[in-house]
Amino acid sequence: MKTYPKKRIEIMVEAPLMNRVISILDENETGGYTVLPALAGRGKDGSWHRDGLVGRVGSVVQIVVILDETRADDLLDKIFQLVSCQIGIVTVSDVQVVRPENF
Amino acid sequence: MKTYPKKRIEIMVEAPLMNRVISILDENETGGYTVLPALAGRGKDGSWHRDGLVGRVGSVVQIVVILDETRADDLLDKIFQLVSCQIGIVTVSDVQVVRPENF
Amino acid sequence: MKTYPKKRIEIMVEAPLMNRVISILDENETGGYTVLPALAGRGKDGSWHRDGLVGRVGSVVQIVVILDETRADDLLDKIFQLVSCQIGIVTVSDVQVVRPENF
Amino acid sequence: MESVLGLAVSNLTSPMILFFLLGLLAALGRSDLNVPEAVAKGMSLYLMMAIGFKGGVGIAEHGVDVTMVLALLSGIVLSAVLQLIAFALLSATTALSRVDAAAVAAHYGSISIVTFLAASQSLQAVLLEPESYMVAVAAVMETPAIFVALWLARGNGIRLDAATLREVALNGSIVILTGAFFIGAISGTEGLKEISPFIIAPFKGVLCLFLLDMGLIAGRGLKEGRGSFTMPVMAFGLYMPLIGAALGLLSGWSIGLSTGGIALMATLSASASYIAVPAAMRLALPEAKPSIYLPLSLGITFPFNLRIGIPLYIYLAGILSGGAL
Amino acid sequence: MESVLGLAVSNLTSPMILFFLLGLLAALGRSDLNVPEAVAKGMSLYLMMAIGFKGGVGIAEHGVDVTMVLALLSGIVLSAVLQLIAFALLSATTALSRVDAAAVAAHYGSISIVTFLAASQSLQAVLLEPESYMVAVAAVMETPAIFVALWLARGNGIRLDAATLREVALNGSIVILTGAFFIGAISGTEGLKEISPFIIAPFKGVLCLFLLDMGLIAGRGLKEGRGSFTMPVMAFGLYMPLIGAALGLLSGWSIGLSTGGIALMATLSASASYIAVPAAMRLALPEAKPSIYLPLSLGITFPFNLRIGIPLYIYLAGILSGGAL
Amino acid sequence: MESVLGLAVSNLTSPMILFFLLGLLAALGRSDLNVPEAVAKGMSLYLMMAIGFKGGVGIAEHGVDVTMVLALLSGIVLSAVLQLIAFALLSATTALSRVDAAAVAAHYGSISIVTFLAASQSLQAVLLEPESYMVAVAAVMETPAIFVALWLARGNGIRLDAATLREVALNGSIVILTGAFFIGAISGTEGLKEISPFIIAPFKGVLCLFLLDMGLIAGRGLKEGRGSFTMPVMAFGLYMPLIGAALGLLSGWSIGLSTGGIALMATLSASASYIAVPAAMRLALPEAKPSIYLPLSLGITFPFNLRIGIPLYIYLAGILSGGAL
Ligand SMILES: Nc1ncnc2c1ncn2[C@@H]1O[C@H](COP(=O)(O)O)[C@@H](O)[C@H]1O
Ligand SMILES: Nc1ncnc2c1ncn2[C@@H]1O[C@H](COP(=O)(O)O)[C@@H](O)[C@H]1O
Ligand SMILES: Nc1ncnc2c1ncn2[C@@H]1O[C@H](COP(=O)(O)O)[C@@H](O)[C@H]1O
Ligand code: NA
Ligand code: NA
Ligand code: NA
Repeated sequence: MKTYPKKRIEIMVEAPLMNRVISILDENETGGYTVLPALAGRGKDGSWHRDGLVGRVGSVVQIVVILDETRADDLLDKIFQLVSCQIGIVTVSDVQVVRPENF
Repeated sequence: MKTYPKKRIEIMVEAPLMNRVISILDENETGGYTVLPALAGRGKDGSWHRDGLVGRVGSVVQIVVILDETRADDLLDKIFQLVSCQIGIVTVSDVQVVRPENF
Repeated sequence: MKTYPKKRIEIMVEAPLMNRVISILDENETGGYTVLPALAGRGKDGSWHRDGLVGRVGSVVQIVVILDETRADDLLDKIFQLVSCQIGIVTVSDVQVVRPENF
Repeated sequence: MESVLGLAVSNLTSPMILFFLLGLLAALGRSDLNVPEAVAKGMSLYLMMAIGFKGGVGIAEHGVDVTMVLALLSGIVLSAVLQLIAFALLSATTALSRVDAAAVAAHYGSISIVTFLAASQSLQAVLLEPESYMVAVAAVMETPAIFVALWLARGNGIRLDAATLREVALNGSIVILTGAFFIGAISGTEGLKEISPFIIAPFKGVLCLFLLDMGLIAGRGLKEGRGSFTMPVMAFGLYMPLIGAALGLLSGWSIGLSTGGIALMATLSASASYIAVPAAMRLALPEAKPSIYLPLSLGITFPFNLRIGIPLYIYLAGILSGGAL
Repeated sequence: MESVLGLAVSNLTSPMILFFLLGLLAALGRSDLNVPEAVAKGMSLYLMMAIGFKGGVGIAEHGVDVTMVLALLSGIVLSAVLQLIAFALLSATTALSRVDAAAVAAHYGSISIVTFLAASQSLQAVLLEPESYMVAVAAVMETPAIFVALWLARGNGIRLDAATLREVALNGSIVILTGAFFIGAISGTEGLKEISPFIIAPFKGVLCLFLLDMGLIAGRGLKEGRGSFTMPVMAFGLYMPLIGAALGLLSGWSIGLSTGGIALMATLSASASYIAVPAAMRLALPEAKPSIYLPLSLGITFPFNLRIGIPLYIYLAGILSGGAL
Repeated sequence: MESVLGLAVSNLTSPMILFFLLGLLAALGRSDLNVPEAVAKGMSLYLMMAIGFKGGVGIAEHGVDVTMVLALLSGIVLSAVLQLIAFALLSATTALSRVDAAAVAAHYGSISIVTFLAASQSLQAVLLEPESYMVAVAAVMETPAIFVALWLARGNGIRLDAATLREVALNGSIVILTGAFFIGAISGTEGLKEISPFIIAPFKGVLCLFLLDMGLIAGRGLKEGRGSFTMPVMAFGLYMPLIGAALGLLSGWSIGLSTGGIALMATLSASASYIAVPAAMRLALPEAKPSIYLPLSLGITFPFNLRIGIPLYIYLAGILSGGAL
């Protein structure tokens, strides 16, 4: 089956920052994104677990964006500006998609 | 450590379609799959958020299948037939696994 | 934007084993990890679905670790020892990260 | 006319309506207030279990009569007729595609159980006792619309396969509602006594919290939906419940229901689904746009019924049945 | 014999059993009805907190006596003896591996708290008051079986490390159950008065909803498990509770418990774990197949006890203690 | 002095405190006991809805008076003054960075609604009726501290953008608390009667379960936080509530509140936020370390207030107002 190469950007940030990242994605007219909730984790600031959390501090979400290579760099720049001074990590990898539209 | 190359197929579909995709995986005798819930997202049809959703419309799941390259193409064809007219995206990427059996 | 190559290890294990895997990650001084909950899945031992599960048996989590290639092999060995006789699968793939520290 | 105003005003100061408004305003003001999905689902399970059970106990107490059978039949007929009317009106007045029109019409052929609950509470407040089997009428009106929609949209390559049929017919909300109804009917007043501190006492309070959530969803839906609505579509969301109510009033009256029963028949006919039908449409008519039918049913028709419709239907039911209201 | 039938029939029209049946049927019919995991966990927390607290208040009211100590000791001994019997029977009659047999036996050495609850409710219905410390007996019977299982499966390269031991001994359900028991004992009737609208009044209703969920899980487990069951294994799921009940009846009677207490001792011995033990087995005996022990305990023994066992055990306890039943 | 001991002891046998302790011990003992996130959120929604509603009904019953306005103003002033004192103390006695000090201070300028609830329950137990508008005072004290923190941390390249302001001002807990307050004020005693089996009767029981969860979080926070705490920081977590309480007692007394009202004013001033403020700090001052402010507020100040502070503040309020306590 014919597939088309795209980039997969994954951003792990604390839940309170989620809306900020999403605003950037919206402004950038990214085709779409999906947010997966995390259950637990550890980073520089120690470990956390979702159960029992009353507020949103500590809990992390993973934002997945599939997009074209041509648009990836620009987006990374903008996201990095936001995430750099905050808690979070950003990874990029190669994927193939089945339908080339909408990315 | 010795690892073996496999394919990772990720299918993001609306929750009501999950069972259909899983039926295809079962019929195809795929070794296994895992479904991760999404929390929020945006696509062609606008954005959605899981909290407060009463029914299942709008909420998306990510179905992950690790399988051998030789079986990937066939599965992609069948899934694409289902997903094409529906909401959803399919990506394929390369992974290495530690145990070669069962894929 | 300048990026740096790293490895992404994904471990799918049953929830009761999560703490064991995390202990290994902690002992190994891995920079960090994130655990995503799964909703449903199928493996050798049949299929399961999270809703309605009273205990923790059957439900699976996906543990994601981004780390440097130099440390990946050692970690894989240790994790494989734990997971081998248990239920679970381990995959490794290539990613790029934006900030090279902390991995 | 004064009494309908009186009812409408007392409706406005009821905690249920106020919590719905709070949710609506919070959503429109972009507050991050939300009800976790699991809690919302838990509450909807609770509400359906409680209402089904109470309905069944009613049957155990009063027995089955011919009016009940007539009411069930009327419900099914009304559901189909309303859906066809809705489809015809949408085809004539809006630019929606055939598939979209069929999907929207299905929502108005089906019913909203929360609207039904709110009407039941308002009836209680004015001391009207509807027939307890009305919850069974609600149950039989919930799903047929989905099958009619598939028939209306035919010719677009749409086939009904057995899997879809089963999934629709055995969807969770139907199973818990009718299941609890039968359990209520079997275990009767004895059973009710045992569990009434759970299913009767806190019911209204849970409904308040649930309506807060509905307000949040309706508000967010409205904001999302803005773009997809044309004037004729929005207008449909407001006049269609009135058409439904009119037919519901007439048939409730003609088969001899009590004032409360007539009002509930009108409410069911006037209400539009936003749980069972949307989920079924994604499976059966995936080409139909959810960004039209969900906000229309939840953001326009639901609040309209809650704030204006219900007092009006009760008032009119009172007039029709020559009651004292 | 008539009265046991009477009990069994009244058991059949109780909302609790009917909601369990509803869940079972819905699952077998492949309905998508489900209870969100978080709600199910919340309910199980609630049930254990309520039952522990009530047990503790009972102790505060009636004090500790020698029978209580005997009951606790009997519980521990019964748990170990039943597990060994189960292991011997499984080894003799089925083709299960040593590890699988040890894992299954552990479930029958331990107890099911929901079965205990259902029996308590049935006792209430026939106005029998069991000793309040029976919940403490339930608590001490829950975990030892896990350690015995590890010993039974020894020689398969299985070692008990400290981490596993601690995890098992401090698992959440034990902590909340015994914690609430002590809190009840400390805060006594005063404390109970404060929170009884939460832990007493809605208790049965919550149990109904919880049993609906158990029915769904049992039904789905049965469908999944079909493949892994052989006749001897299934038979074991039916006769083992009877063996357990027999020993439980005898020891309850011999240490001088009341009729209700004897019935509960029998129920505990007859019941099999499906929460604490399965989770512990995944950690400690991962080679054992969950597709055998979970469906067996949850899909066969649990419904058997719920529908047939409990009325029978109550009836026999009545005969043993020469009661009026 | 005896009566404060008496209160403290009766406080120790109250189920609420005991469940908190149970959670704390379970966490310190590394038990896997936990409350699902959705259930915890649902309970906190419930508690805020109930407390807001009851406060509003109080206003509907007793009307607004000048003391209420004074109490609201005092609340705002106290919040700001306490935060500045906290910031000055932290800067003088600890090695925390300016940003960290500003973030910690913000928590102590704001309030903890659960501490407020626990104090209200203790007041009820000694038959003291605080002014019902104290919940409105709690609401106005919750958020201003966040804005002050941003001003304190200025000069670190921190700007307040409109988005942050709106997010903070309309955060979910403020919206449900004040929303329910107004709904209570509008629907009054009539409305309360309808939903009191939901929001009054089970309230204490839900609070017990919620405090179990708080104990678990506090215990886990303490274990995590150990590393980040220096002696001066820990000491601050213990003496700062006393400073807050002193100022709260004085202003409550000087504006003429009842004994109960004074005690609540002291409790609010003494308490530190652990829900709204931490979330806001992650957005507005991400450089501040959550590993300091969360465990300090939740693991040290919260238990201190719960176990020692509240009885003490009630005792002192009694003395101040010359009450019979
Ligand atoms: N190396 C890593 N691999 C996977 N997830 C990570 C890693 N480092 C950090 N995270 C996640 O990102 C969150 C914030 O990390 P940090 O910015 O290091 O405090 C953590 O709580 C983890 O959930
Ligand atoms: N480019 C994308 N990257 C990640 N997720 C996406 C993307 N596009 C769509 N999705 C997810 O797939 C769902 C359906 O997308 P669509 O079919 O475009 O409406 C969305 O709600 C998102 O959760
Ligand atoms: N091929 C696969 N692709 C994705 N997930 C898998 C796969 N095989 C197994 N899993 C996940 O791992 C769990 C345990 O698998 P197993 O060890 O085969 O019983 C399953 O329940 C799935 O959630
Ligand atoms: Na309708
Ligand atoms: Na047993
Ligand atoms: Na304060």
